[in-house]
Amino acid sequence: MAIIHDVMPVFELFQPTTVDDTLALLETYKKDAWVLAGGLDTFDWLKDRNKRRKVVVDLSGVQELRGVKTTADGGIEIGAATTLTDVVKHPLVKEKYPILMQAAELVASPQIRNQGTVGGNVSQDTRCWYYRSGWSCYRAGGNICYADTPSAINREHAIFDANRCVAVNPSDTAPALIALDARMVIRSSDGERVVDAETYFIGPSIDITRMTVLRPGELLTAIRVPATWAGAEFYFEKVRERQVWDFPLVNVAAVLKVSNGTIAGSRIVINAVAAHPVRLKAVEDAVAGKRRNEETARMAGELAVQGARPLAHNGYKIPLVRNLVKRAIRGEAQARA
Amino acid sequence: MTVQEQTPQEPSHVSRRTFIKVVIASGAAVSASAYLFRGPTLLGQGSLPGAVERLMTLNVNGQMRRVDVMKQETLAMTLRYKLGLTGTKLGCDRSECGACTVLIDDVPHYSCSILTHTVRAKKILTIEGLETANGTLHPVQQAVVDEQGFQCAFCMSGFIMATVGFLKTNPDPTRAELAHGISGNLCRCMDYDKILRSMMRAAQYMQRTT
Amino acid sequence: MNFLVQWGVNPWGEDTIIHAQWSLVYVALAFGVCFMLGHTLFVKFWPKPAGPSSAPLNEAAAANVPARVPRHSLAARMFHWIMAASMLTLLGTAMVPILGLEFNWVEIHWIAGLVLTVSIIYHIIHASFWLDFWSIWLNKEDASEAITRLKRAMGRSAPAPRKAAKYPWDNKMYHTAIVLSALAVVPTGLFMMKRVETVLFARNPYLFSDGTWGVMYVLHGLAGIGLVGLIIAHIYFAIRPEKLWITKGMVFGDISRQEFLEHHDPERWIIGTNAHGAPEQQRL
Amino acid sequence: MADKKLVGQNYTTPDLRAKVTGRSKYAEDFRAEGMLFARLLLSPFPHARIQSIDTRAALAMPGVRAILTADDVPGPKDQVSDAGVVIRANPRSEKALTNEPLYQGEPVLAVAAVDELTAVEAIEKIKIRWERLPFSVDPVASLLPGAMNARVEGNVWVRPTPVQGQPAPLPEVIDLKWTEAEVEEYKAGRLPMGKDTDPSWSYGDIEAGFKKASLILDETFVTPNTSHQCLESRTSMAYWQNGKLFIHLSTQSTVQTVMSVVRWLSIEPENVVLISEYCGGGYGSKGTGTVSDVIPALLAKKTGTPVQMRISREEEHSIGGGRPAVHGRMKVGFTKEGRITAVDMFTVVEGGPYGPGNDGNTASRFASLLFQPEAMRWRGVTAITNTPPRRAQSQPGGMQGIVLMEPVVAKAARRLGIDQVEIRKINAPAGKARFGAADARGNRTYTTSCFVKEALDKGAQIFKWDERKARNGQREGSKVRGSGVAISAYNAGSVGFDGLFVIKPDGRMYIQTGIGNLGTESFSDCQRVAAEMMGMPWEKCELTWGDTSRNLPWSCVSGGSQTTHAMTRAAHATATDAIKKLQQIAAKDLGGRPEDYVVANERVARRGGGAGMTLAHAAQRAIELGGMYDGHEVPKEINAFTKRSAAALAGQGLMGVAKDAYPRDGASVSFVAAFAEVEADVETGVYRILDYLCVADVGTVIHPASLGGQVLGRSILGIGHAIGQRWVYDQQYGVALARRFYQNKPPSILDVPAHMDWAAVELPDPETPVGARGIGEPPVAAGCCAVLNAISAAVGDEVFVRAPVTLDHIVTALEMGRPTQARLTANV
Repeated sequence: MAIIHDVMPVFELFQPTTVDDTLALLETYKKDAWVLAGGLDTFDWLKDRNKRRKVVVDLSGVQELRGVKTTADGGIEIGAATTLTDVVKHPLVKEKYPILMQAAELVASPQIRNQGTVGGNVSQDTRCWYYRSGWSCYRAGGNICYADTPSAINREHAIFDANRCVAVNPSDTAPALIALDARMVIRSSDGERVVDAETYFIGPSIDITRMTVLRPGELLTAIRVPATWAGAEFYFEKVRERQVWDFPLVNVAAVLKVSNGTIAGSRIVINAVAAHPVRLKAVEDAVAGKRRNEETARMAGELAVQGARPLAHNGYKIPLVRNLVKRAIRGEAQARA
Repeated sequence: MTVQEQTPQEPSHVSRRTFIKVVIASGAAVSASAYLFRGPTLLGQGSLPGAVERLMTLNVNGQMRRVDVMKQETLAMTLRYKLGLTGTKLGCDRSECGACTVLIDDVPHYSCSILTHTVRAKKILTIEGLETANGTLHPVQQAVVDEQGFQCAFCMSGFIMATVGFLKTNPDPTRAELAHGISGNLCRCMDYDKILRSMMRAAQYMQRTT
Repeated sequence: MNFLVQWGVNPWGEDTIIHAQWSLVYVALAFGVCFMLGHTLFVKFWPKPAGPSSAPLNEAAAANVPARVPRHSLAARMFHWIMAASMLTLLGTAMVPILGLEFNWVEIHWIAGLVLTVSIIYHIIHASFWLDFWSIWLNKEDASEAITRLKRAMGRSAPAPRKAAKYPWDNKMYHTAIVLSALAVVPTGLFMMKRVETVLFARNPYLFSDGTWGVMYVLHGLAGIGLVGLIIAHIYFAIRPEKLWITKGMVFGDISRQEFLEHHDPERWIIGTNAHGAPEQQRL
Repeated sequence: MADKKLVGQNYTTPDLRAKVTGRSKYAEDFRAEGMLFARLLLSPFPHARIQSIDTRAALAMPGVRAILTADDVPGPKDQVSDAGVVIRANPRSEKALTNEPLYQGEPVLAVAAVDELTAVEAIEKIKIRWERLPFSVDPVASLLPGAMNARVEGNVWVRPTPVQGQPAPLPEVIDLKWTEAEVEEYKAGRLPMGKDTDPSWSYGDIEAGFKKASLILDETFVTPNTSHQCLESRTSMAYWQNGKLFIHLSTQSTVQTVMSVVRWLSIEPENVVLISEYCGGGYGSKGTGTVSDVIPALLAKKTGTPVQMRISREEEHSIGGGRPAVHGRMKVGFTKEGRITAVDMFTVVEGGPYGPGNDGNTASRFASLLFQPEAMRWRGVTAITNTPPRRAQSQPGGMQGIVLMEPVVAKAARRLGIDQVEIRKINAPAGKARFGAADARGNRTYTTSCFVKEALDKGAQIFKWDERKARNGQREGSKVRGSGVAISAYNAGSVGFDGLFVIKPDGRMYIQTGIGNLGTESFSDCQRVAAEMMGMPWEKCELTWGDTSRNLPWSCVSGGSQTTHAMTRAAHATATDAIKKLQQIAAKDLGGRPEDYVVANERVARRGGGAGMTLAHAAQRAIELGGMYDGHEVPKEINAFTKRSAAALAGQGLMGVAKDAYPRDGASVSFVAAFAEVEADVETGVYRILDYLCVADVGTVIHPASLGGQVLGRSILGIGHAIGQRWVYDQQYGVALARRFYQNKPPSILDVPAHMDWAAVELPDPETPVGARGIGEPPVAAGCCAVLNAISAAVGDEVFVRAPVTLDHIVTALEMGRPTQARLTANV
């Protein structure tokens, strides 16, 4: 079959208006159904004709999936289909979780943020260019990782937790949400389950073909951010090559509680270094109770890169992670785009 | 082409003419309509909630346009190939150049990356809808003319629409804010300096008119 | 051929074999289960062949047989159980994810594979120099024996089969099947380690062409799937009451005189005593 | 032209209103009744041969109308240049479709169907049996012993020496491999200066030059392959009517593109109506259209129906081609005062599968011009790779040559403790500066004029160079700043084209132009010269462009920055012709000698006041007089194309029609000096360009706004090469990996300098009547090098050995204390 990467294939389109109808459709079509939120990831796959589905279920009409509201515990719940722009602009997010605002604002481009959803941003597929080229790699059901060969160009790929596949998670909001200890609300026709943001993301060792715990028939409906880290000190930095559109080469999200110059507690997460955002538990433990100073920052940076295994072209991610984590602990305001 | 032909025409005249073109253009499709109507035949789909009808009405530039839209059709394709609104350009078709930017309920979107069926109940504004009926340019258009902004101008419609949308949210931007606000548009002539000059002037013009 | 292999495409869009048809795992499982059931029923309901169940015993030869006959040395048993453990690990790590339960299987799989490989090498050396190498291999006698047994099983008249030498006929058959599978699975598996990240060497999936790798993956996969059936059968026999003596022999290393005389022909598996008074084996 | 009302002033170009309202029609905006849609099947292989094609399933689909394969495409015809020289068609040149694709993404067939979806699904049903062939996507790797070649015949082009008076011999392909000693050199990270196959050159005694030098730098550097990535892909639409081909396409040039279409289709120019009023970017890649433009034309003929072929972004990435990467080694000797005594330059150009291009030679010529070494030698190889075809890209060759040279000069200045502006002034060309090879008689080409020192001085003053350079390397937190300067040059004008206009009895001036409208506005700017000379207000001038059925004159190729120079000369000659005719008409009617009359303020009138007539009246008189006055007689020397157009317009008024025959002593070259300041973050390697200034030595300024757009626009094109634009190829399969913008990274609006400015030296070129030269090319290298030099000023010399320089290189180089970029490898 000749290859052509243009023109979306034919599909049947459903535009339900309630979550229940959506779930019924997903239950009916199971693996044949593709959930369409903002579509920025979806259209790439479909237009390239690299992935096809018989049925597309468009969430744009499901109002209950949109919006930000306060929860009983003083946190917020963000509907999964809330656009990134709406997240950025929401006063509650700005007031309580500016780290999330910052992360969302650094995603792609204004138009993409106007359409892309927070649920889509955390659930998006990896951008490994071999996989995205439609090559049958491990992630696509094949038996090879084209990104980890002697001649592979793997500058954007993983330094942690690679397992056959060396792709990375490209989300900017994911590390911020994990840092905030968010919960992901997942529904299916069987009911609801709530998972920690940290465990929402999975690596190739658990399932090489998926990035999240979402199974066919399941829908991420909301993200709950608890009050725990509201108003905490935070640090977010995204390193990318172009200041628009680019996915992170590395990003870091950290929330810290500091009292009298001592770090009382923290959650530090980096992304684009593994197939899932990486929470730096060891760093968090090591800095707990330490003075917030250059020495602690340096120690944190060194600790952050332990166990990193660089590929041929991504060794730079090691100093980058080290320095970003260092900065996260220092917490200095950095000039941003 | 002569200069005379560049003078503004009545928008209604334009749309009538483009409408005729549409009929002609879709003439090719009619012969293959049986083929186009194919698709996965899902039994009982009509009874499922949310099943989509192909025939729809679109609100484009203040006009209600009846159009037959395939399920997988993007707004850019509908505008360009069904409604004859070719001012909206396709630069990459992958939401990474901005040439296809249109306003949907006043918000800039990449029309290449949104299904026409998802904007059914919304107001779409394209570059063709900016000029008033009497031929007065929109302040953003006028600012581009006055600054001789852009070179090849293939990105221009997208930039203008992005600016119109951005200025609605921030009518008095700094140059850096403006650049950030219209950063979802790519210019390969790299005429970014003149574009930013034009659009800063546009912000001034907008303030004057309001 | 599509029932055997799964096709993918290479980056040029050419059809390339990527691995064995994993649905065959279900076939292998089904086969294993059917075999167990079938055999159980066969044993239970199939009429026993008429005539003596085996050729008469040579009493003179039997006289030499001690009370307990060593059947498997400690080294051989260690090999067997290590091999069994690694094999089960390999099959588990390979097949369970295919059946739908995902976990981090690759590292366990290749480490178990290495253990298996080392144990096999050890086994080959051990068997070549310390054991009666040929005792496990099928020979001409086994062929005629097989026909005899088959005739009897079909209810036709045939002379009573001779009792086994050290290894009964079906034991030998099984060993041969395992050897063939190992020949397919071990070298391919070793090469496949070049495809995944190990601590041993840099990954190079381009060591062979797409096509060669495809063949290798299929051999590995089919042999692996075959092993599923073989292992099921093996375990089944190991726990069957009439074979338990062999299993015990593999656990404890020896069998009783009675068990020996019941199943083995002392003329074919000669048990002597060496200078130190320990039992000694000799092949005829 | 003392009193300039139009020239040098900003104005609203005649295409702008259509552009801002969306009415401007680019090739893909045209529709025709019953139009079919064509799509391409591209080769998945970097090199293969088609053994058989099975199209049965595709053709059986309802809605599929035709399939075009390489067998349906005629071979290109020989070409005859304006000067009558036969240029033989190279059988190894690019064709619209091929049975032996030489790069992944090369079109092998096209399907026309009632809609795109059908065409695409039909393509997926086509089965092709391929024979894989050896390939190479790295020019340097292909020179290693035992490496595969990109073509069956070999891996390197050679150009046989031409014989006087005969058509140039066709280039050949040979197999070239490095010797063991050269491989050792390569392994040490230096480009071996081994056997050269390009027509190399030298002048002066380079050995003596190096002996004299107190500092010799020997640097190997790699410039990137980069796609043009015109935002408008090369879509085209065509139909046939009454034996004529009507073709809508995206091209930089108008009339010159007709000649390309004619060559590719083997038809007569009279039978082509080419419409291209707007071109969505070319940057050299759409100079005279592209060969794929003929596919819809051939399909339209086959089906008897109009056919549009929309080119997707991914297709554009492959068929649109790109700038060749150049692997270069520069051995440069400096005196302790900074004067360059000798340059020994070796280039390996990655030429793609078709060619050979001329980038290596051009690179060396501009390196020699800009820095005026006392002695220089250039040798080179043009390697063949299975990567997209190389097309001219703004400042082709010159850009790469300067990018090889500039960082060496910057490094030398630092080593010698000389100011960066000063070292460039010490070596800068001036006046009739000589450059490049010597001809058979030992003479070397020289420029018409150059004012590089003036540009440097002006720039240093505006940029406050002395203040800024004091901040070099100063660290504030994790941030460090650096400022760089660079100079650049390129060809900026050709000669010998025609102009044509008619002043009609309605008092308006109808100007015809065959220049393409690619966004530089030269199609209109150049005509301001004629309007000004005719004393016509711009509001009364009407411009016809972009449609060859509308009687256009023979114009230059709109590329290589030649237009402003060439076509202001043609406009000047044409206005001069019209003035002469007006003077004669006035003298005939009003008495006196023709030279007593002057043309001004829409009148021809006696010098110093007195009798005269309006141009409207004169136009009426011209019609009555006929002959040469109204275009019934035209000068012999004008091009056949112009003759046909003049004949069609004859009798409508007073016609100005002439060929530019003005003398010119030297080659027209434009220069720029560029300055940049960057701020780098040493912890992340991220750097921002804070400020940028480019000063142009471009002669007379015709249209400041469009000049400024060109200067800064092309500067950023160059900056893109410095900061991240790239090609990436998978070496195992030879296919492109960076096919999307987010992967190949053209600069966004937030990546460009936060503040940008430009200026012009404004010294007219003495060798052209209007004094104007083109500017599109030189800012490219200047932008690239000013940024590269600013980076090394900020973070040191030991950071990069190739462009682009990205944050990963900076952060690891600072960590390791040495450059960590892959050396001498293409497309990584």
